[in-house]
Amino acid sequence: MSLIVSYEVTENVLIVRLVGELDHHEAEQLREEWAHKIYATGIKHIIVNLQDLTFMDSSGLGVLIGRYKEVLQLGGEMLVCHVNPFIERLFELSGLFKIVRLAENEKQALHTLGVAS
Amino acid sequence: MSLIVSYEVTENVLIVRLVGELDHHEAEQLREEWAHKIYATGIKHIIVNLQDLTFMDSSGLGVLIGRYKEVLQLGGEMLVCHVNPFIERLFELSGLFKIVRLAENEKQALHTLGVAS
Amino acid sequence: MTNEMFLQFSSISDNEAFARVAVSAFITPLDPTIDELNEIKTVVSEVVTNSIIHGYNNEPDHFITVQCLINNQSEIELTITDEGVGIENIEQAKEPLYTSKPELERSGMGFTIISSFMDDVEIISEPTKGTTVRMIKQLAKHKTVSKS
Amino acid sequence: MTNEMFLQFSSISDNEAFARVAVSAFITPLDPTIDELNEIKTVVSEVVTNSIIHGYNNEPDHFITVQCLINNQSEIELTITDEGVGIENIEQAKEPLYTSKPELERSGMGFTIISSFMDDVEIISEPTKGTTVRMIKQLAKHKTVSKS
Ligand SMILES: Nc1ncnc2c1ncn2[C@@H]1O[C@H](COP(=O)(O)OP(=O)(O)O)[C@@H](O)[C@H]1O
Ligand SMILES: Nc1ncnc2c1ncn2[C@@H]1O[C@H](COP(=O)(O)OP(=O)(O)O)[C@@H](O)[C@H]1O
Repeated sequence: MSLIVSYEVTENVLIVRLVGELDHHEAEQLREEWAHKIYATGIKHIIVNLQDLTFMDSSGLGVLIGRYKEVLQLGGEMLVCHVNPFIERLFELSGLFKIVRLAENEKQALHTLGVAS
Repeated sequence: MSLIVSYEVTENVLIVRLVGELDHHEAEQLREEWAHKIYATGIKHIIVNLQDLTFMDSSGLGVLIGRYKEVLQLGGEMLVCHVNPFIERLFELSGLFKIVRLAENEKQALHTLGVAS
Repeated sequence: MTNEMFLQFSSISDNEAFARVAVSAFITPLDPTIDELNEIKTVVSEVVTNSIIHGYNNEPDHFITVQCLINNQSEIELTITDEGVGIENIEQAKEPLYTSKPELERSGMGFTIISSFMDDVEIISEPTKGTTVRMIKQLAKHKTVSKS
Repeated sequence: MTNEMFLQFSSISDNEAFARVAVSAFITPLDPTIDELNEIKTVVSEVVTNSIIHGYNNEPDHFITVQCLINNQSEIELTITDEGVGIENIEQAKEPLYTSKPELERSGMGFTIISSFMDDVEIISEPTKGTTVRMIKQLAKHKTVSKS
């Protein structure tokens, strides 16, 4: 019923894995923690793994867009992977794919970013 | 969220497997179906397998007691197996173990009833 | 801080599972143990079922209300009300094995289970007016006296 | 037969998940598809979140109500109400990407998602009085005109 987040840094990429439900209640905490990780680790790109995200609404979109803007400032980009069909519909609807690229999995996403894993 | 029931007859024993939640809503249908099985199959004893029963309340107790009374009329008995700690507490509280015997699994229950499986 | 919810629904048996899930979901942020959650689900099921069967004689066009208060992040106060036939003799109703509807295979164990699973139970009922069952449960990890 | 429920709860973000689960559990007997269930959960989440953040400015001591009607075993009518600040300009509020609270990282996509997931959406709001969002969704297998 709630959200569990784990972070991993590979070279200049922050991999964020979201497990559970991402709504407004969870978004508030995630936002702070995630923004802190970006600056504390000195990364440039972000890969978001949504494999075990069972729910997401527009508050979740807001957090993704907020972090996208941060890496954009750092000259980096954001990729999402393991997007289930329902979340893919949300992303389509909201135009998120205009700014965030889709990858199948973390490995492919790292490859796209030019990082060998 | 609802109840799935399967029946198996071994010699003169009716094995009833309850999967899901047994409340008043489910109890009404179960009662009819189960009572019908008892007479349609000509069995004498009942083994109730509760391995995958995730919820039960006093309406469920009522159904068990009702079927116990039926096999008692037939000179048989009732055993329950795979009783989880919470349902065991319900059975203790309600004195069900005074009339229904506990077994670990179906095999042990059949053995108790003198049926080789 | 107090968190509060009030729920009202049609007196049909489909809503027994609904009421259990709704109350469970409401208290989930308190992080109850599996046993505590099962106890709460069971008492909700018992009281709501009684309102449907006894209070409203299985008539589907009435309403049942469930109120749940969370006090001090640890105490659950549950109040379930119907405006049904009411209980003539509350002492008799509370007796283990007593049921007014043996033909429906009622076990008569509802109130016994409720008393055993909740810390405090109050039954307020008046014939032809309806029945309110008010229950309190303190979650274990916040209990001042440890149960061990 | 009509099944009906009415739910009222404190305006705190813990209750967003609660409201989703409660509505899901209520409509479960209709056997909705996974997509339909996700759509309903999402719109409940959007509207309840808006009442908390926008309607009540994140103040925890107000109430939100959710009413759900099931008509003909197939049509879901959801009405969510707050007595908060209300919406000045409803047309503007409905525009994709419009948000009055960009500082909270709102995406402004709530109403766009709601319109896309429900068959009919009505927003009734008056400044200082509050907001009601009434939505209707017909479940697919009962649709007279097939979507395919
Ligand atoms: N909401 C109610 N309205 C009217 N009568 C009730 C209500 N709840 C309980 N009762 C009465 O109390 C009796 C005992 O209830 P309970 O212990 O739950 O057993 P059971 O439901 O198995 O009969 C019922 O048989 C009924 O006569
Ligand atoms: N319940 C409400 N009370 C007051 N204003 C609201 C309410 N719901 C929506 N609004 C207004 O409508 C705008 C658009 O809502 P929405 O599309 O959900 O986007 P977001 O919540 O991301 O801002 C909000 O920014 C707010 O100004």
